[in-house]
Amino acid sequence: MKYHAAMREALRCELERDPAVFFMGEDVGLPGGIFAQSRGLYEEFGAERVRDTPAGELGFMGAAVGAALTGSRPVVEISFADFFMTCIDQLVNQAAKIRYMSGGQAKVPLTVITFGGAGRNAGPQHSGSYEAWLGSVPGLRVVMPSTPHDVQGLLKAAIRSDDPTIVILNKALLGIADDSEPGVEPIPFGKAVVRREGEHVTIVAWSAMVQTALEAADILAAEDGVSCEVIDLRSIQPLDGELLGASARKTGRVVTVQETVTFAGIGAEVAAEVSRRAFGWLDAPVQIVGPPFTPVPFAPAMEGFVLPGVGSIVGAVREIL
Amino acid sequence: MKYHAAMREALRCELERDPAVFFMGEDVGLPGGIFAQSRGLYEEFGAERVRDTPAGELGFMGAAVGAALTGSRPVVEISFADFFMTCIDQLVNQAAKIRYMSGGQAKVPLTVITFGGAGRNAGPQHSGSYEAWLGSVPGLRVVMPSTPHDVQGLLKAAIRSDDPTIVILNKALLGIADDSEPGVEPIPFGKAVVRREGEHVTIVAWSAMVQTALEAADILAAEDGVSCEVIDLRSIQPLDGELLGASARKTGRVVTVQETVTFAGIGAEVAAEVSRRAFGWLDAPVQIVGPPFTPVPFAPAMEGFVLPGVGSIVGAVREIL
Amino acid sequence: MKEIAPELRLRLYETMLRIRRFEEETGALFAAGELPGFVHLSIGQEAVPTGICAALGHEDTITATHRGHGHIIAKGADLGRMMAELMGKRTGYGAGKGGSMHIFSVDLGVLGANGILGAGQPIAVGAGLSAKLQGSDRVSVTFFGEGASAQGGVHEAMNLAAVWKLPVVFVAEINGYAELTPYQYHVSVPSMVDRAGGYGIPAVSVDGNDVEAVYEAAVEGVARARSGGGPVLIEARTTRWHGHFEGDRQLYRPAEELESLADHDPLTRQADRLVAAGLLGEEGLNVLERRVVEEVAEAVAFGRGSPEAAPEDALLHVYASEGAGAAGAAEVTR
Amino acid sequence: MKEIAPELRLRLYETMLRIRRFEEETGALFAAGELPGFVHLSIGQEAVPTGICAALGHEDTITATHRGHGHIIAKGADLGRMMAELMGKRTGYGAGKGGSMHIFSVDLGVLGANGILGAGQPIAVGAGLSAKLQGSDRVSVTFFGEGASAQGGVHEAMNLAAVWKLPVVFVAEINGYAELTPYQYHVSVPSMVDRAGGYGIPAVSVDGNDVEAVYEAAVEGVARARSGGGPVLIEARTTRWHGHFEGDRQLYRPAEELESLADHDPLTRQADRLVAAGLLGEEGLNVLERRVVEEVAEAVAFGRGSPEAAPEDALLHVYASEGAGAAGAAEVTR
Ligand SMILES: Cc1ncc(C[n+]2csc(CCOP(=O)(O)OP(=O)(O)O)c2C)c(N)n1
Ligand SMILES: Cc1ncc(C[n+]2csc(CCOP(=O)(O)OP(=O)(O)O)c2C)c(N)n1
Ligand SMILES: [Mg+2]
Ligand SMILES: [Mg+2]
Repeated sequence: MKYHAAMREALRCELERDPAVFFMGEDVGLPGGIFAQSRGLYEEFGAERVRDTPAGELGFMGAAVGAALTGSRPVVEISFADFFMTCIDQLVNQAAKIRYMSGGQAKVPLTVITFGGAGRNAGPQHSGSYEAWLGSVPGLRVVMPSTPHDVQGLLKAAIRSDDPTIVILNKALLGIADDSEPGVEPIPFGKAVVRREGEHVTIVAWSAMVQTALEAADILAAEDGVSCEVIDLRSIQPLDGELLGASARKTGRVVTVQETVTFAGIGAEVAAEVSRRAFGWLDAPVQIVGPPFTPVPFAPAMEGFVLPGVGSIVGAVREIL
Repeated sequence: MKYHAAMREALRCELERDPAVFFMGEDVGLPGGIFAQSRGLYEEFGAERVRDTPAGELGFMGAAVGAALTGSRPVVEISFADFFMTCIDQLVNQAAKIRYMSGGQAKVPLTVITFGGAGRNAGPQHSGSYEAWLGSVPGLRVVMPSTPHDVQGLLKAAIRSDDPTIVILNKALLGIADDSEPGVEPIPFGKAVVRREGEHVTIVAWSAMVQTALEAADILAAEDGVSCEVIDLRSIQPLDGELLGASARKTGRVVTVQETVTFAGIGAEVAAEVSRRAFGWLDAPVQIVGPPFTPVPFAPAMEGFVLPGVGSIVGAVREIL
Repeated sequence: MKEIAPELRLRLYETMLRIRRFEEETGALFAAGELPGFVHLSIGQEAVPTGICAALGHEDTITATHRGHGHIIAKGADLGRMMAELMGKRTGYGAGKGGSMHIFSVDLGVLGANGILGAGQPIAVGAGLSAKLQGSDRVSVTFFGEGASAQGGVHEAMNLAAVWKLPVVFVAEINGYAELTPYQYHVSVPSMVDRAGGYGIPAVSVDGNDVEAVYEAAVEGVARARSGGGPVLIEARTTRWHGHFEGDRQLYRPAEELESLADHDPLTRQADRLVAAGLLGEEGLNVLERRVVEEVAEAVAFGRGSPEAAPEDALLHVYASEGAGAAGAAEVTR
Repeated sequence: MKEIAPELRLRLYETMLRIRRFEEETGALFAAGELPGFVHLSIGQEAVPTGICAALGHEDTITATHRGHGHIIAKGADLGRMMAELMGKRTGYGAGKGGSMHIFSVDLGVLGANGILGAGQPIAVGAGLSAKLQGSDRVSVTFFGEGASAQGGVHEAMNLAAVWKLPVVFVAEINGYAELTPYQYHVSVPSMVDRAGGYGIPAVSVDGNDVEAVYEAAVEGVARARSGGGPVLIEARTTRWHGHFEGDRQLYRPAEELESLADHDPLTRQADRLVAAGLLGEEGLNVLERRVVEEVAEAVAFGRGSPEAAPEDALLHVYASEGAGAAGAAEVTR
C-alpha cells in the first residue's frame, strides 16, 4: 500500500467504525485532498463527515477542539505543518491543557494530521515539521510514521485515543509503498521499532530519515564492516526511552539524524535520554546529525546541502568509531 | 534599579537615541503598562511612538514586521509569553525568514519584549516562556536577562540589532533590584556569564532560575563543601558554547536547571553542547533539572511542586558527586 | 414580545444577585490575600450572562471569558465548587489546576472560561458543529468583549459559523474597556452589529444593563439558531464597575464615569421593576438577599473547608489515556 | 472620472501582456521540468495588479501573495531576476532561497510574496504605520484572495488599519476559488465590500477583468489613503484560468466555466479598446507582442545563463548581524 493511501485507509476504517468520527480540512472533501489522500471518502461518507473547510486554520482547529469536547471525534488535516503557526494556540493553550485545567472532567479526542518535511523544493515556509515543539507540550501526543504500515497503525491509534494527537506525515514519503494491507491494528504510542539490528553503533531516526539511515547502515556494513542498529522512533511523545537505553547500552555509540535544525530538538532529547540511561556504557558523545542553522532554502542545490544525507550519517558514525 | 524600571530605562534611552525606534503593545501607552513597566514614556515621547494597540497580537506583530521592513525599528510588547501562540506565525514564518527569503536584501530590526515565567499562580495559560521554541528558529535571537543590569544591556542590544530579537523577561523577577544605574552598555548576544566561580560542578541556569541556582550553590558549599560554578546563560540563541565547554572541562560535572518542561528544551541543548565539547572530561551524565511533564497548575501547592526549587538542584548535584 | 413570566422575572433578579454577591465576596477575599493569582470581576455586568443563559436549556453549551464567573454561575454552576477553584482547592471545578480563568463544567455545558482572548469562539463553533453532526438541537453560546473582538479567532469563528450555518449565538459583551484602554482603541465601528454585518450574521444591540431586554433578545436569537437559522450576534452594552483585575486602580477612567456607575446598576433596575409590578416587596427583597448571602457564605465555607490540592495532584489529568484522570474527576464530585 | 491618458492606456495593456507571457513561459518551463518546487499562475487575472500598481508611485509598497508574479511585475520587477529566482539561481531576487512564493524587492517596495495566507496583510499595515510615523505620504497596498479572507490575520489587519486610520489599500482579488473549492466555501457574504463594512472601511467592487476600471478605483482609493483618509478596500472580481498550482487538472470546475474563460480575457478587452480608440492597430499590437516576447525570452536566457546557487550559499543571509548578508545581496545585483 502507498503512504497516502494508508492514510485514506485508516480514515475510512475509523469513519466506518465510529459515527462520532469526522474528518475536515482544506480541500479534503469533494476534491479528495491535494495529494489525493482522501479521495473517495467524501463520496462514501458525505459532506458532513468529510468536510471542506474555509482557509482559516485557527477557526477550524478551534472548532475541532469544541467538537471534541462535545462528543465528536474530529480528525483535522493541516496540509502543511508550517500552517500550525496560524492555529497553534488551539493546540498548545487549548487542546493540550483543557483536560488538565478542567481537573480531569473533559477529554479532547482530537486527531490532527499534517504533512511535514523538506526535500521537495517547497521553500522556507512549506518545509517544516515541528515535532520538537509539539512533542514538548504536556497533554499532546505526537507520532511520525515512516512507512505505510505505520501510517495505518498510528493514525488508527490516534483516532481511537482520548487525547489530542498530532500525526506528522512526511511529504517526501508520499511516493513510497510497502506490502501492508488494509486492517493494520492500532500501534500503541511510545513504541519505537528496530528497523535493523546491529552491534557497533545505534542510529536513531524517524520519519523520512529512517530510510536514509538504513542506506547509511548498508554502506557502513559494506565499506567499514560496521554493524549499525537502526531505530525508528515512530512516537515522539512519548519517546521509547527503554528501547533507546537498551540499544545504547548494547552498542555504546549513538548517532541521531533529523531533517529539522538540531537546536533543542528531538536529537538533543534522545541524547539526554540515552545519557540518563546509558552514560556509563557510552564510548563517545551522542552525535546529533541535522541541517545547519538556517531556514530550508528553495533551490535544489542548497536544499540538498542543508538536509542530512547518507553521507552525513556515515561521516558521523565514522567520527565516533 | 528595579527589573521593570530597567526595561523602561532601556526603552527611554533608545527612544531618545534613535527616532526610528517606537514601542507598542497592549496598555503600554497612556496606562503605562500593566506592570508600570512603561510609565512616563507616553508622556515623554507621545502617542505615536509609545502606542497602545488593540488586543490583537497577530495584527500588531505583523505590523511591527512591516514597519521594520520600511525603515522603522519597532519594539513590541507581548504582555504574557503565552500570547505568542496567537501571533507566532509573524515571528517564525515571517520575521525570522524574510532576510533569508529575500536573499539578504531585507532586514527586520524588530525587538519583542515579553513576560514569561511561572511561580505567580497565574495558571496554565499565563505561565509559559517558550525560549526553546523561539531559540530553535534560525533568524531569531533570544535573550533572557536575570538582573536589572542585564535587562538594560540586553534590551539595548536587541533594539540596536538589525535582526529580530526576542527579549524574555520573567514575571517572578519583577520585584528584584540591583545597584545598576542608567547607562548600561549593550551586552553582546551569545555571552553567558559566570555568576559564581567553582570547581566541582557547573550549574547552568537562566532567567529566574539563576537566583535559585546561586542559593543551591550556597547550601552545597555550606553543607557538602562542594564548590559550584553557576553560569547564567543570558543569551539562548546563540548559546555561549565556549564558556559552557570550558566550565564543563574544568568541573567534569554539569547540572542544568529550567522552569519549563525539559523535553527538547534548553537543558537538553546545553547537555548536547557540553557533550560535544567536553565528553572526555565528563564524570557523570549532565543532569537536566526541570518540572515534571505537566502544564503549570494554578494552586500554589501544586505550582510549587512542579517548579524546581533549591532542593531539586541540590539533589541533582548530590546525585552525581 | 411575549410577557416574561413573573417567576422568571424574579429568577433573573436572583441570578444577578447571586453573581453580584459571589463576586463581591471574591473581591474581598482577594483583597484579604485569600485567593492566589489574579481575578477579573464582572460586577455591573450581571444582566448579560443572566439574560442570555435564562434562554438556554441544560444541554446548550457556553464558552466564557477570563471575566467569566457570571457566565458560569448563570449557566447553573455550584458556587461552592467555583469558590473552591478560586482558592485552589481539590474540590474546585478544576481540582485547583485552573483557577478563576479556567473554570469548566462539562455537565453544565460550560466549555471553559479562557485566558486567551479569541480562543473560546472557535471552540463554541465546534460545539455548534457537533450539535449539527449529532442531529441535536443544542445551541452553542459564546461570550466575548470588545478587546477580544480584535482577535483573529473571533473573525474565523464568525466566518466559519456563517459559512456552515451553525447554531451559534455570539454574545458581544461590551463593557467599554479592554484592560486599561477604551472601546475605540480596539474597534473601528460604533457597534458589533456592524461587524456582524460583515459576515451576514443577523445581529441586534441591546441595553446590557437591562436583564429583561437581554433575555428577550436571547430568546429570539437562540430560537433562530436552534431552528437552523444559523448564527446570530447579540451585542449587550454594559458597564464594568471594577478594574480590569482586582488591584487595578482605574486611574485611566474619567472621574464622572466612575462616580456614575451605580446609575446603570442592572440589579437596582430589575428590583425596581419587580417592586413596581408588585412582584416583590421590601421583605421579598430581604428574603432573596439573605438566601443569596447565605449561599455565598456556604460557598466560602465549602472552599475553606475543602482540602488543599495535594502537591502531587499536579501530576494528574495530563492525559486521559493514563487513566488517572477519571479517578481524579470522580473525587471532586460533591 | 478623468480620461486616462493614452500612453497610460497602452502601458496598462503592455504590463498585462508582460505578466501573461511571463507566466505562460513559466508554465511551459514548469511542465518541462525546468522549475523546481511548485508554481501558482495568475493568468486571466492580469488586470488586477496592473490596474492597481499603475496608480502607485515608486515609494509605495505592496505585499503580494503566493500567486504573486503579476503583482510584482506590475510593481516594476525585472523579469530576469524573477525568472532566475524561479529557477533557484544566484541572481534571483532571493538568491534562490525563496522561489516563486517569496519574491521580495526592497528597492521596488515589494515586501514579499507570501506562502502563508493572511500574513501579508498585517505586514502591509506596518508599512502604512511606518509611513505615518516617518511623516511620509507613502501608501501601502496588500493583495489577498477570498481564501485568505478567512484568515485571522486579514481581520486583524483591517481592524488595526481602521482603528489607526493608516494609509493602506486592501485589494481583494476574487478569482472564484481558494485552491480547489469555490468562493462560497470560504466567505459567507456576497462581496468583500460587505466585509469591509464591518470595519467602517470604505469599499468598492470593480470588474477585475477591466484594467481601466481597476485603475480608476485604484486612483481614487490610493488618493484617499494618501491624503490621510485611512484605509480603503477594493474588491476586484476576476477569473483564474489555470489550476491552483501547475499540475492541478481542475476536475472540480464545471466544464462550461472552463470553456468560457477566454470570454473574460482582460488583455483582449483592453486591446479591443485600444484598437477602437485608434490608439493601436494590428501592427502596433504585433510590435508590443514581439517586444514582450523578447523580453521574456531574455529573462529565460538570463535565468538559464545565471550561476546555480552554490550549495554553501544556503548558509548566508540568516542574520544581518553576521555581515555575510550584505555581501551576498550585492552579488546578485545585475
Ligand atoms: C491573546 C490574548 N491577548 C491578550 C490578553 C490579555 N488580556 C486579558 S483581558 C484583556 C482585555 C479583554 O477585553 P474585553 O475582551 O473587552 O473583555 P473584558 O476584560 O472587558 O471583559 C486582555 C488584553 C489575553 N488574555 N489573551
Ligand atoms: C495559512 C495558510 N493556510 C493554507 C495555505 C494553503 N493555500 C495556499 S493557496 C490557498 C488558497 C488561497 O486562496 P485565495 O486567497 O483565494 O488566493 P488564490 O489562490 O485564489 O489566488 C491555500 C488554502 C497557505 N498557504 N497558508
Ligand atoms: Mg471589555
Ligand atoms: Mg482566490
